[in-house]
Amino acid sequence: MSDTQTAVEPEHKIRTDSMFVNLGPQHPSTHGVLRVGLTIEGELITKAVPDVGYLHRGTEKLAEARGYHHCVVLTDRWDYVSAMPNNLVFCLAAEKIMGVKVPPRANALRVIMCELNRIASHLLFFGTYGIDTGAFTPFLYAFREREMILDLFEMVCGARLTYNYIRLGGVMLDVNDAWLAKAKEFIEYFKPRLDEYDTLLSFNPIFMARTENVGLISKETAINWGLSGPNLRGSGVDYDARKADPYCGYEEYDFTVPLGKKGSCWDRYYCRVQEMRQSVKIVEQALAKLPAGETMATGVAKVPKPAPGEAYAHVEGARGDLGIYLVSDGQGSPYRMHVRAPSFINLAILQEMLVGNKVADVIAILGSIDIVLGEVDR
Amino acid sequence: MIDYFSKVFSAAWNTWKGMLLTLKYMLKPSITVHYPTEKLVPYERFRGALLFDAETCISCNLCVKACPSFCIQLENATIPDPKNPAVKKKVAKVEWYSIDFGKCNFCRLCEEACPTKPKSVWHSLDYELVFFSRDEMVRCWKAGIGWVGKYWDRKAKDFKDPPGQVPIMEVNVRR
Amino acid sequence: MAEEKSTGNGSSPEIPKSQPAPVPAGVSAGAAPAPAAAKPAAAAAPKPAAPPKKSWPEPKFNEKDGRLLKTTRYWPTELWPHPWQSASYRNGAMMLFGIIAGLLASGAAIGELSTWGDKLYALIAGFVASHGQPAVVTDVIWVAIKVLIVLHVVLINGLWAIWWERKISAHIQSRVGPTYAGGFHGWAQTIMDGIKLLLKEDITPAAADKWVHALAPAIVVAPVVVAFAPVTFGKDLAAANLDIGVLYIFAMAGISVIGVVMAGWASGNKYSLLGGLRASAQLVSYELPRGFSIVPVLMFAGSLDLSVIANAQAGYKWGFLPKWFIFYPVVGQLAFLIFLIASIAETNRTPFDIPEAESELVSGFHTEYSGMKWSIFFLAEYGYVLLASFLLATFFLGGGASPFVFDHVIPSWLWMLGKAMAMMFVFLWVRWTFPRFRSDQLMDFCWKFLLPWSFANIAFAGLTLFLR
Amino acid sequence: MTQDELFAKISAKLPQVEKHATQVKEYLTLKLKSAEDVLPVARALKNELGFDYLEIVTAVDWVGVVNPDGFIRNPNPNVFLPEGATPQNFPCATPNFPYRPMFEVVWSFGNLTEKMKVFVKLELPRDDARVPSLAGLFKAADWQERETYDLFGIRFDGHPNLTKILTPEFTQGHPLRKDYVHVKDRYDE
Repeated sequence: MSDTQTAVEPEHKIRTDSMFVNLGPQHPSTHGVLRVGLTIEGELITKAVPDVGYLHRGTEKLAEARGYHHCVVLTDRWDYVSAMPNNLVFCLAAEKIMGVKVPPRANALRVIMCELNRIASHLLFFGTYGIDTGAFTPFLYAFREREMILDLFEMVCGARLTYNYIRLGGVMLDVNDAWLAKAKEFIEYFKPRLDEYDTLLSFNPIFMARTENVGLISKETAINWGLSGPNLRGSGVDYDARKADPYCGYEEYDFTVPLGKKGSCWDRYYCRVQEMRQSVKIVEQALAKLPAGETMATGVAKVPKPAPGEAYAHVEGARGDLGIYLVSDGQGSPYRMHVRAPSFINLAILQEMLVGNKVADVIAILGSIDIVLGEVDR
Repeated sequence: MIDYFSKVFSAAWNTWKGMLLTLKYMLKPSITVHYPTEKLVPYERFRGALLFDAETCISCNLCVKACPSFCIQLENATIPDPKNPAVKKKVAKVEWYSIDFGKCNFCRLCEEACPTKPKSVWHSLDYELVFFSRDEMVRCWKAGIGWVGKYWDRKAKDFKDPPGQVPIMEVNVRR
Repeated sequence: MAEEKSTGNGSSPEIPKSQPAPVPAGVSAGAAPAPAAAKPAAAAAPKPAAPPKKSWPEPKFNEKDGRLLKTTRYWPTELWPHPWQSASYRNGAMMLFGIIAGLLASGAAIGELSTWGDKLYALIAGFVASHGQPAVVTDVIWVAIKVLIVLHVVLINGLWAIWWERKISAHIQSRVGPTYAGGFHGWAQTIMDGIKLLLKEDITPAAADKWVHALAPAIVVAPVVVAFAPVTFGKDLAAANLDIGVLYIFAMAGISVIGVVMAGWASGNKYSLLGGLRASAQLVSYELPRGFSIVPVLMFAGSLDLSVIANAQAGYKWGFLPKWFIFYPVVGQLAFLIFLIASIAETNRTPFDIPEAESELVSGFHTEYSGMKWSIFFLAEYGYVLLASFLLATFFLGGGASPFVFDHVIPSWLWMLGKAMAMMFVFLWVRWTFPRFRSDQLMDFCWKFLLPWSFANIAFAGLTLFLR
Repeated sequence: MTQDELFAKISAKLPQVEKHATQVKEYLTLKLKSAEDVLPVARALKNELGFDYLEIVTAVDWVGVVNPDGFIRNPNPNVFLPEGATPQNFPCATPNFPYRPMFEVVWSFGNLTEKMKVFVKLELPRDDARVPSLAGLFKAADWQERETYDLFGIRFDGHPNLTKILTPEFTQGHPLRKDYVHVKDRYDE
C-alpha cells in the first residue's frame, strides 16, 4: 500500500463532506463502459471503486458450445483494438492440444500481423491518452497512421477490426506482392512519425508534468497485482512473453524489450511508444525474410476433435500477457476455455492506485493502464 | 541558476517544436474522404454483406455448420418421388435460405465452406449495410429472389426488398 | 449539387488525373472480367472461378448519394509528396491568395475609416440641425451607432472565429472541417449552428438555482461587449477615447469570473461546481501576471490610453525596424509572452482549459447549459479571444502602424485587423497543439513562474528607461 | 530447468504436492490433496521458490457437457422456420471420459526472473465448494477470485470483498457451471 501514493493528510483538517462523483459509464473519457465510483474530498480522491461487467458476453460459455474454428471468431471480440493476438493465442492453445505444426510462412505472417496490430493498438492508446490529457491533435495523427494499418489488414483478410485471420494451423489467406510493397511503404512512412509523436506529446513539458511522478507503481506492487505488458515493464520488470516463452519463432527476431524506470504514467506511456519502434523493427525483419511455402498446415480437420487434454498458451498481446487455458474432453468444442485477460487483471490495481490522487489525475492514470472493456468483461 | 534557465529553455524549445509540427501538417493536404459525398471502393477481399445465389446452391448444409453464430438456415428442396408420389425426395437444390444479419459475424467461414463453383454464398463489397427495423435483419432467399435477398415484413406479411442495401460493387471474380 | 460541393472543396484529397490511381489489391473500377492480382493461396480459399455460362448482372454502383471514387484508399504517402500536383490544393492556395489581395485592394480603396466617420458625423449633425433638434441628439445617435458597431463586432466575431477555429483545427489534424453548409468551405456552418442552438430546448436542471442559472451567461457575456469600448480598431478609431482605457478593460474583463462561478454553482452539478471553482481560482490568479506584464508597455508609452500606446510605437528604427514594443530587447518579448500566456489562461483555452476539461469534468461549468445559453458562453469566450488579440496588437505590435517603411497605401484599420487575426491564429494554433495543465500545476505556473518574471520584467523596463 | 528438475525442487520444499495425472501441456502441473494445502503451498511458492506472479485463477466444472436449455434461443427467426426450432451443433458427452461432480480450481504461478510457470490444481466437491483465498498473498487474486466466484460459485474464504463482478446482480446462478440454466430476466424478450 505504501508503494502507491497514499492520501495526504493536511495537519489542520477541516471537517468537510466528501463528494461522490460517478466517472462513467457515460463520462466522455472513460474508456468504454467502465464506471468508477469516486469519493472525493475537494479534488482529492479517498476511495475508488471500479465497476465492470457492462460488456459481459460470456465468451467462455459460448466457446463451450462451439467448434474450435468458431471460437476463433469469438476471440476477435475480446480486445477489439488488437484482435490478431487474440486469434493467435487461441490458435496456439488449440494447436498445442491437437499437436499441429504450423508452416514457417504462416508463422512469419502471424508475427507480422501481430506486430502491426500492436502498433495499431498502441497508436490508439497514444491518441486517446493525448485526449485524456487534453491534446486533441495527436489523436487524429495516430488515427491517420492506424488507418493505414487497418487498410493493410483489410487488404489481406477483408476486415478492419474483427479479422478472423489467424486460423487453426496457419492463416486464412496468403499475402501477395502488392501487399508486401504496401507494408514496406507503411513502415518507411511510419518511422519518422514516431519521432514526431515524441516531439508532439512525449517530451512536451506540459504532458510530462501531467504524467511524470503520477500513478507510481513499484516493481513489487506491479508483480503482486499481476500486471502485465507495458504496465509491468513500465515499472522496470523485464518480462515479455515474446522473450520469456517464445512462440511463432519470435526468438529469430532481433528486438529489445523497453523498460521504464519509476513506473509512472509517463514510463508506461513511453514504454508503449518504444514498443512501437521495436514492433517496426520486427515487422521489417519479418518482411525481409518472409519464407516461401504453404500458409496452412495440413491435417487440421473441418471439425477438429482433439484427444482429451489440457493446454495453456500465452502471447504478449498489446495490453499484456494474454493467455488461454483450454481443456478438451475429446468433443468438437472446448470443454473449458479460460481467458487470462490482461486488461481485466491490470484494471484491478485502479482501486488502490487512484486513492490519494487528484481528480485531474484519474484520467491520466486510467488512460495509462490502457484497458479495453471488451477484454475486461469478455 | 543555469539549471533553471536550461530547464526553461528546453521546455520552451520542445513547446515550439510541437507548434512547428502542427503548422507543418496544417500546410499539407488533408487525407480524409468525404463520405457520403465521396465513396471508396473497398479492397478486393473485403468482407461486406453476404450475398446468396439460390440457383447454384446445392443445399449441402456446410455453411450452416460453419457459421459460428448459427445465423444461417436453409431447407432442401423436395420433389415427389417418381416411383412413389407420396414420398418427397430431397434434391440438391435449396428450398429457402436465410441469413440473420443481426447475428452475422462477417467472418468468411461460410464462404470458405461453400463447395460450389462459383460460390453460392459470398461476401460482397457492400459496406453500406443498414437496417431500419429488426425484420430487415433476416434476409431470405428463394428461387427467383436475387442475390441481395428479401426480408419478411411482419406487418405487411410480405417479402420486401431491403431498402438500405445497394451493393457498392459486385466483383465477379470473388465468387 | 453533390458534384458542385465536391469540386468546390478546396482541400479535398483529389489525385490528379495524370497520376495513376492506387489500386493495390487489384480492384479495378469497372466490370473487368478477372483482375486476379491477388492469389488466394490458402487451402480453404476460393479459387478464381471459371466464367459462368449465364450472363452476369452489371455491377451496381451506389452513386445515388455521392461520387464513387474509383480507388480503394488515399494514403498520406500518395498525397503528400507532391501536393502541388493536386488541383484542389492549387486552387485552395490561389483562392487564399486572391482573398488576401482583394482585402488589401479594397482596404486601399476605402482608406482610413476615421475620415469616413467624420463625414458620417457631419451628415448626422446636418440632418439633426435641419430638423431643428438640439445638438445633443446628434451625439445620442452617434453613440448609438458606435455601440451597435461594437456589439456587432463581438457578435460577428463569434460567427467568424468559430468557423475559423474549426477550419484551422481541421487542417492541423489533416482533416478539412466543415464543407457543406453554405457551399464555399462551409462558411455558413456557424450561422446554421446558431440557428440550431436557437431552436434547441433550453433546459434548466431541476437541481439548479433557476435565477442564477439564467443570469450567469448574461454576466459572462455583458462585460466583453462593454470592454470593447476603448479598443482602438485603427488610427483614431475607437468607440470611446478613455484616458484609463487599459484599466477599464481589465476591470470589465474581471467581472466575467463572477458569471463563471455563478454558472458552476447554480447548475446543481458536481462537475459544474468543480469547474466553477477551478475557473475562479484560475481566472483570479492569471489576472495578476496579465496586468503586471503590460506595466512595461505603460511605462514606455507613459499612458493608459490605448490610442496613445499605439501611437507611441510609430516610426522606424534604423530605417526599417518598426518601433514596436515587441522589438524592445528582452523586455518586449518577455512581456509579450507573459501577456499571451495569461490571455490564453483568461480565455480558458486549451493548455489552461481546466475549468472545462472535457476529459475530467465532462464540460465544466457549462455542463448543464443548452441551447442559446450555452452558446453565449462561447460567444463570450471568442469575444475575449478577440479582445486579447486586439490588445496584443495594440500593446506590442504597434496598433495600426505598418511594418513596412514604404507602405502608405494600406489603411491602419486593415493592419490592425491583420495583426489581431494573426494573434487569434496563435490562440487557435496553441489550442490545437498542447495538452492540458493540471490545476495545481497551473497555479504553480502562474504564481511561481509568470508572476515573478512579470515583476522582473518591470525592473528590466525600468533599467531600459534609465539607460535610454 | 526441465519440468522434472523443477518438480524435484518443489517437492523437496513441499512434500504435500504431487504431479497431476493430466498435465497442462509443456508446463508442470501439481496436484493438491486438500484445501488446507492451498495457503502453505502458495506461500512457499511465493516466498521460497520465487513464484511471485499469480497468472491465472480459474476453475473447471467436471460434471459433464453443457446443458443447452434456456441460453440459446431460436437460432434464426425467419418466416420459413416453425416456432421453437432446435439449436444445432451441440456437444455430446465423450464415452469413458471421467466426468465427475467436482470442481477443479486451477492456479498458475509464474517466476518472472527464471521465466518458469507452474500450474496447481485442487479438486473440490461440487455442492459446497470452498477454498482459502490467496488475496492476502497476491493482490492479483482479488478480481480473479471474484470472477471465479461469480461464474462458478466457488467461495474463497478470507477474500476481502467476494462479490459479483461480471454478471449483473439480478442474474440467477453461476453461468459457467455446466448445468447452468438461464432464468428469464427482465432483459429477455
